[in-house]
Amino acid sequence: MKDIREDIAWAKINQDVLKSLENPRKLYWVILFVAIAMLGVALGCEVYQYNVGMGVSNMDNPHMWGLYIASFIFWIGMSHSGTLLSAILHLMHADWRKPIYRFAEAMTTFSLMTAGLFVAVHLGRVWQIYYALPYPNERGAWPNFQSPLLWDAMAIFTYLSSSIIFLYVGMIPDLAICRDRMHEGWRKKLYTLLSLGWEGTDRQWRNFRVTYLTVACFLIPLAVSVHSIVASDFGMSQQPGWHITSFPPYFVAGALYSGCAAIITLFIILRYVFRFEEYMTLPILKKIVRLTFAIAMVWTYLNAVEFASVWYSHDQASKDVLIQKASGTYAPFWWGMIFCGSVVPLTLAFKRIQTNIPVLFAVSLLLNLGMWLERWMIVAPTFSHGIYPWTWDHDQWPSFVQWGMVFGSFGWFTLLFMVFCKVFPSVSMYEVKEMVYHRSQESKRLEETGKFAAAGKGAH
Amino acid sequence: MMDSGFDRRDFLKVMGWSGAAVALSGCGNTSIEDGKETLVSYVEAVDYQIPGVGVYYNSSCAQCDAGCSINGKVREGRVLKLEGNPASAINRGKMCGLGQAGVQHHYNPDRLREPLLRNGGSGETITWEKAYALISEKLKGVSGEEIAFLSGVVSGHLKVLLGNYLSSLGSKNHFVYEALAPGVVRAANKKAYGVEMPRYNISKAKVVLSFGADFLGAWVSPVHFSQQYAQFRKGVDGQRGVLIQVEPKMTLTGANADRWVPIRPGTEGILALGIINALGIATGDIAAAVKGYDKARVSKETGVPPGHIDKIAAILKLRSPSLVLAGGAAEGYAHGSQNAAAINLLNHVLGNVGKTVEASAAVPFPQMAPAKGNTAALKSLNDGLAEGKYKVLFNYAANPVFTAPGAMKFKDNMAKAGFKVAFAHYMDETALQADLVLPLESALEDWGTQVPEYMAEGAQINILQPLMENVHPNTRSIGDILLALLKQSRAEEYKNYEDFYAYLRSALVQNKAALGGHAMDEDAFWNETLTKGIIKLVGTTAALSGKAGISGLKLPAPAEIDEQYPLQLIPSVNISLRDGRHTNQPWLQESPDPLTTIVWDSWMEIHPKKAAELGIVEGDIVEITSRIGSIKTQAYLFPGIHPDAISVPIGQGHEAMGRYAKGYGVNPLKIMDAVFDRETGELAMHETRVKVSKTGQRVIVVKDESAAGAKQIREKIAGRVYTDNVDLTKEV
Amino acid sequence: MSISNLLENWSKFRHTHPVDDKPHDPYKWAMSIDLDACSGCNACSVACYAENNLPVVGKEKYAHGQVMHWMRIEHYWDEDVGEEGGREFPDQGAQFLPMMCQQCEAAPCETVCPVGATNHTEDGLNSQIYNRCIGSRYCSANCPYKVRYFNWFNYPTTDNVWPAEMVQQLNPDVTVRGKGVMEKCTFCVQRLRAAEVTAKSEGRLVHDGEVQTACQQACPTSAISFGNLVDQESRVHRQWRAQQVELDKDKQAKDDHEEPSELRGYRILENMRPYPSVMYLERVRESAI
Amino acid sequence: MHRFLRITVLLTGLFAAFSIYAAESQQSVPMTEDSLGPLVEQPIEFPHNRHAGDADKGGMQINCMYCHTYARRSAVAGIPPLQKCIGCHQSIESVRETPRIKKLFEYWEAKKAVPWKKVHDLPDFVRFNHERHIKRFIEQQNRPFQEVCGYCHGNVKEMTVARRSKGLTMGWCASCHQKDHTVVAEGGTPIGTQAYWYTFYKPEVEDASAGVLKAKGPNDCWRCHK
Amino acid sequence: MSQRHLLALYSNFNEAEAVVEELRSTQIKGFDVDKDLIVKSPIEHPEVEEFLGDKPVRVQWFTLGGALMGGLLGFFLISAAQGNFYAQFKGGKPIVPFPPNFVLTYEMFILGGVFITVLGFLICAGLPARRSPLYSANVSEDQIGILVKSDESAANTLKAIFTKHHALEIQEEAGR
Repeated sequence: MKDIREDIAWAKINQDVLKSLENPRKLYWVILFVAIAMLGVALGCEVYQYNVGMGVSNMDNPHMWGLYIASFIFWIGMSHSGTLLSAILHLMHADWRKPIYRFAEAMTTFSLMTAGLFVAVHLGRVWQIYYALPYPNERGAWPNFQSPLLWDAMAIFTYLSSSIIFLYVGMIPDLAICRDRMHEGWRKKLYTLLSLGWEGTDRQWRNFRVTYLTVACFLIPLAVSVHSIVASDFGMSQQPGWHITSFPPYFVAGALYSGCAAIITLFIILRYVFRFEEYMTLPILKKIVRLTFAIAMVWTYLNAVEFASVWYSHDQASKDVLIQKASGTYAPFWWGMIFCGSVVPLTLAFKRIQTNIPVLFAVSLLLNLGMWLERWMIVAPTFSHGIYPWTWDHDQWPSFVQWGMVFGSFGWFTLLFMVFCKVFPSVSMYEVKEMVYHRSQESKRLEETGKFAAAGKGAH
Repeated sequence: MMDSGFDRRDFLKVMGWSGAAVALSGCGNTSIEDGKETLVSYVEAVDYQIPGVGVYYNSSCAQCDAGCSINGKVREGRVLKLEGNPASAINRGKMCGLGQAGVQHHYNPDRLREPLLRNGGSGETITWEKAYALISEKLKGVSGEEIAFLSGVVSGHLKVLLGNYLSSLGSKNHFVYEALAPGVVRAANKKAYGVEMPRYNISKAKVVLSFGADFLGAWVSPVHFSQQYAQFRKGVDGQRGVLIQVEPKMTLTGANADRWVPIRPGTEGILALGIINALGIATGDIAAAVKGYDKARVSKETGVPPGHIDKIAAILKLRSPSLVLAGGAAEGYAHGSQNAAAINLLNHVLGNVGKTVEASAAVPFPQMAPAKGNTAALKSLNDGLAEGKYKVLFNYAANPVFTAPGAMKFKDNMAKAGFKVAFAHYMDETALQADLVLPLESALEDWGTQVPEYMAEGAQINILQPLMENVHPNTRSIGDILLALLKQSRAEEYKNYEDFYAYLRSALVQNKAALGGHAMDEDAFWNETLTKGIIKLVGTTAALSGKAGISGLKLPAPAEIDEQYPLQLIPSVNISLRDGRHTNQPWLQESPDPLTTIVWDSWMEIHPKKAAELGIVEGDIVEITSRIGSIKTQAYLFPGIHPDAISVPIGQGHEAMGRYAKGYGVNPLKIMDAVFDRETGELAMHETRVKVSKTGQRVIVVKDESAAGAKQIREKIAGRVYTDNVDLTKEV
Repeated sequence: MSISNLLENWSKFRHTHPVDDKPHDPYKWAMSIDLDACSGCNACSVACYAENNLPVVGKEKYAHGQVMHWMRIEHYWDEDVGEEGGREFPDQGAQFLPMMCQQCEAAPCETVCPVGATNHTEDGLNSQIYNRCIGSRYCSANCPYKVRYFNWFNYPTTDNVWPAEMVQQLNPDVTVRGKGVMEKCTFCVQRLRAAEVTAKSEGRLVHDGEVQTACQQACPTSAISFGNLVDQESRVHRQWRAQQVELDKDKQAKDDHEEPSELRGYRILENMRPYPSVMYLERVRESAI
Repeated sequence: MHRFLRITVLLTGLFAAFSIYAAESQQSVPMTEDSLGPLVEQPIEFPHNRHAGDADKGGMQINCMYCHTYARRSAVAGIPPLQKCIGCHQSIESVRETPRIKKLFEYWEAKKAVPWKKVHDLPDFVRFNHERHIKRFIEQQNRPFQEVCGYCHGNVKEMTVARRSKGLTMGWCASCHQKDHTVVAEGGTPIGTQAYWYTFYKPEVEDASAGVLKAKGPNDCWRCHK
Repeated sequence: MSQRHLLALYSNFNEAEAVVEELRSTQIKGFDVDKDLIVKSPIEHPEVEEFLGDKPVRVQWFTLGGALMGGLLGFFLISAAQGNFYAQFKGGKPIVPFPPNFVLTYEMFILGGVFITVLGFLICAGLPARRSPLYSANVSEDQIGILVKSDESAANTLKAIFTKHHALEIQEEAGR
């Protein structure tokens, strides 16, 4: 189990990472093609739905929301891991985040973009979406600021723009490297433009450090607020199964959970596809896995809290919804969620699994499936068993259009992510340098003071 | 009116599309446009026609035979909505769903537009002149006996004209057929009260005991009875009326009853006699005759618990006056007349005759009184057709190919007639068999008079007048057609009448003195008549003459259960589809059956207990087999039906009649036995025995109620209180 | 301007409705439905189709639950019918209940609409602005009564919904809704507005009975009464008063009675505090039978 | 450092300007105020200026309401029936042979309606009530017809074929609705502020004894969109 | 007087530090350590700041201003928009309800904070910047560059110091 070598040459870091930007392997093209094909499916579905009407999704009264909203939450949730790795761990000076935070941050951005698409897909009249934007207009009419959906829009806009900015700002020194190392061509022009003339001067670094830290500080509460607001889409309503006080922390925990699971998946894929074995090392993976395990347990706990508070409350309608989740039409999916979300992560407690890449890959996919099911199980059962008995237990199954759109969203995400990986360095070069520099300094210091052995950190 | 040389119809012209635009897609045109849409105004206008403001015309509803008066809202020459005319004593401004769907009859896209002549398997469009010539040619050399005219209920001037036409042909063969007519009850009433249909004063009764009379749903004059029912529920001095409904399959009325008593099908008469016995107030031969009907026996034979019989008797005894009604479920047997007689006897015993069963008025023009339809007429027509007696068959407002029981084989017999003419609105099953199909104007385009069979207060003649110009220009009024045909033989006599309108107008205006307009000049009278839409008359009242008699009353013991066909088929009457005449009106198709909330389809109601026995669950496609044939439909578990019976609603299962009717559901009449009431010869609707078997297929029942069934578990949605606690006198 | 407007009207902007204030003057449209009179005949529902240009969706879409009836007739059987040990037959009949938008004073649907397409009007209605709606369907998700209906398809262009002839029947006063917008019972707002305008032009208020909703007008048993709750003389006001149902309470006199109350007026799901404008009168059944 | 300051000030200024615009934009009136809408081709080029124009310009000064008579009785203004045109023109021999009048009589003799094109065509979901506006401003306040009609229709008396001259957009409508208009009680009976209940902003009583109020137009969406 | 730019590259921070120390201790005419010295490094290195001495960072002020402005603007814009002409009750809540406005204010606070911080960063760090007169691509790889600007007369002295500390490469260019 090798961690990053402390004596690795900085030039090699540049070389290795920059190599990933060029000459894609065949596998890359295969993945890209599959992603585009998946996106094509979604586009086809959307064209059909746009032309014919929302009814083709099989939604109905009372099943007003379906997989679109569930997937929306799923993708929003996924975005939280990037913030976790780049902002929270940054503040905590956990240096192992450095080789992996860039792609996590990119994941944040792209999953937010995917989530945003679901809002559009969900709307009955997407061509009028601008009505929901608070911009001064001739009509003099404003959107309804009381609506949690508007908070959502606002929060997502803030989060997306802040994430892009954070990603970009953090990437400027790397872009400068690219600018310096790339051959002439469109890439060089792009990097020259984007690197804003970064030269690594002391003044730039000084301001950079403060800025990066400040934005990180903003991002943490922002990330928490975003998913709390998504939770309030449900929590603010009066519907049984939604009107639950513990929803905001539950959603945030779920978000971090699915994000971490996604990071594991992408970690493994990137490590393999771009041959980043040297940077995305197993000790780092192990740390993420442990983090995931911890969050899984938090999520499980919050889930239990939700059930308990419903169960011991006098809100019979909510109780009915819970019973119906566990025994009604949705029971297989609900139990699937419990299994994937609470049982499967228990395997992560085993040390051998923590570094077993094939198993971890499978587990991470299962966790993501569980988290997707969780979102669906939040949205759908309340509709089929709301307060009003006349509409109870009306069965509804999402049509191929809904499934196609969900399927395609993964393609869209993959497409964006794959393109990103080829255009921008998916490992932060300057930070890996910092990391190995500080580590070597540290070990040197320890060696000098003769405490090397005592520290017991034979990272090699 | 203006003397501009335009006749009234010109003002009914549809104004151009955009006088006040109907926004077909309110979300389509989203910007300000200049010069894209066309505005069309009237060439000539009258004062009361203002674009954007509705004009109301009074007319009459022709959706069923109850004779409600309507108030049609017309905008820019298009009729938009039918509302009740408050001046009518029958509906007092109210309308049922069926009546309101009249506009969909009018605007139905499947209406016939041109006269059609059969040409092999298909219809060939011909001109009216050619059609008339053809009829005249076919009638040549055919004797009056060989001509048959089948119609639904006709009344008023149309009936007169039709009578004249038939007499001009020398035919006496006018068959008036109505599939769901209360023929047996009429006959029993005639015996018991001296009139076929007395006035039932529900609002005066303190207790209504109804044996299967669905007076809130589809029986006789439901809108009128519904209003009476509302008053009856409010009661007199806060004494709320009590409704007890005895029937094997819950009807809408049963669903509103304080006590719904499921009874073994066909034993209604026994229960009636049992109640008379339990009342113990009968004397003389009645008392003697009912002596045998003690509680134990009645309970055993009818399946009604003895406690119920006691309670019913007690409440009837305590609260007077009451009212006992005999309706559909009681009369549909071979011994239907006996059942009805026994039930009517109860009214006599309780002393309700003269109190809640009152004499009804009739219009003083007997020639205009409705020709009441029944099913016995169908039988004799069918027999005649089977013998090949008729060479020419006219058909108007009846669809026997659809409604006649399968056992009659009406379609085959009809083919034996040489030349069949159908006057029809739609290409329905019967019109499909005709050789010549003549398209009719809708009731909202036509002139006419209507005399309701059931008069609410006094007597009235309803006026039908056009609310707008013809949707399809080549359709004609049935009156115009008859007039044209009459002119073929009696041109001289009718030469003064250019069209039916002229005939009608002169007929009414000539009698204006008798119609309450003696002081007015002709135009004033005519205008007032059209404005009001109703001519109210004092009417002649035939006193109730019948008396309580039990002689000849013989009730058979309940039928043994047939091993092969163990279940009784109840073809139930849906409140909006009735006999299937209006199935093609989409509002009615989409309007859920009140008890099952099923739409756009047929279903079989079966008691959950029986269903469990047979292993049937909701949505199972079952095959219902009688001696005649079998039908397949979905099962619906319905607690409001006797376990020995199943029920399939009438009205669906059309094989023709256009896009909204064809291919939906099944027609239970197809498997109906031709059993007739022994006294009246009326078709016994409930005498078909069937067996039910699963086919193994299952569907999701298309219904409005929740999949789990209509139960409120915890939240209070629909509340209920008992009369102990309420004080209706304090209510507004 | 806006900021000054904000400051000028600050206290008004901070009122909570209907608890803090009762701004409904001179009109508050309300309804009461006597379930004892309601026979469940569906006439009201058909009248609604006729008045409000409701599309007929057909069997397939009905099966999908995409029906558009603004007014639906619900029926409930007694809980114990067909249950183990319960009654074999529903021998006290069904409990019919016409259900449509309850025009809540504090409607849960209004707050959640992202574009403000549904609002509380000054005459106490819950408005639905089709052209503003973007189809997020949040309102329906949050409606406790589930009486909001969404245009899943573009019904004006769907086959057999309004064939050429039937287009002529459409009420020009009511917008025909295209795909992707929410709709619901409006208390026949086109009629209300016409009556209000006429009355105003004549310098008076709408008097009781001058305006009827389509369902009320059709109802053969006159179970529905509708009118201005502010008008002390209106039938609906007198009914509400007699039943001691108050618009701005979430608990009525009836709910405080220990004994079965002689009052039978109630509002559905009142405890969720939407303050509905429709009072139902409980169905009555004879105790002696 | 000067550069920073300049940029900062510039950006702050832009942001502030945007904010003020955002805050005030509700008051804005569309730009189409004075420009005319497209010329609409009509079957007969009806010369409004000949009929309604001032006498000194050769007009007949006919009141708008004489022909557009439905406007005061209905929500929609409608188009006068052909009969109305003929009613006058039958006896005006002088122009009887002009091409336009000939065309008019052709329609009349064929008993065909003239297919006029709609000039002021609001979106289908907007319901403007002519009657109320006429009652409010003409009948109650005795303002001149041409002024009141002109609020929305522009100076028609100087046009031949009518052309749209106002924005007719929602913001444009609201710009008038949110003004405080002076009103006196209608129908002769003062019924107090109740009559103007329909906005959130309640009317102010200006002169209680005379029943004079200041009130805004309706702000309820369901007034115009239903 | 003509100016000259010199860029010296070093392989590690210690050497660079030593150079700076020496430059600081040596008085060279026409060269001011605090003004004319720029250290370019491939990574952010706190020691560089230490040996260059305390230099103020002003980004935080932008942050403060941006966040406050975002928050205030958010609240007032939203409240003003809510109280527009079309103000109508929604769900019985006040026209200007606080809880939603606080949520949105919070978001606007962050939005303003982030945007203006980054704006501040660009301003304070002088980005986007024109390329400085002397630059080596090695700086973005693994070498530390020391860029100095001096009078022509001082160039040789500086070069000597650079060479003394094992400069890997010295670039030289006439300045403006």
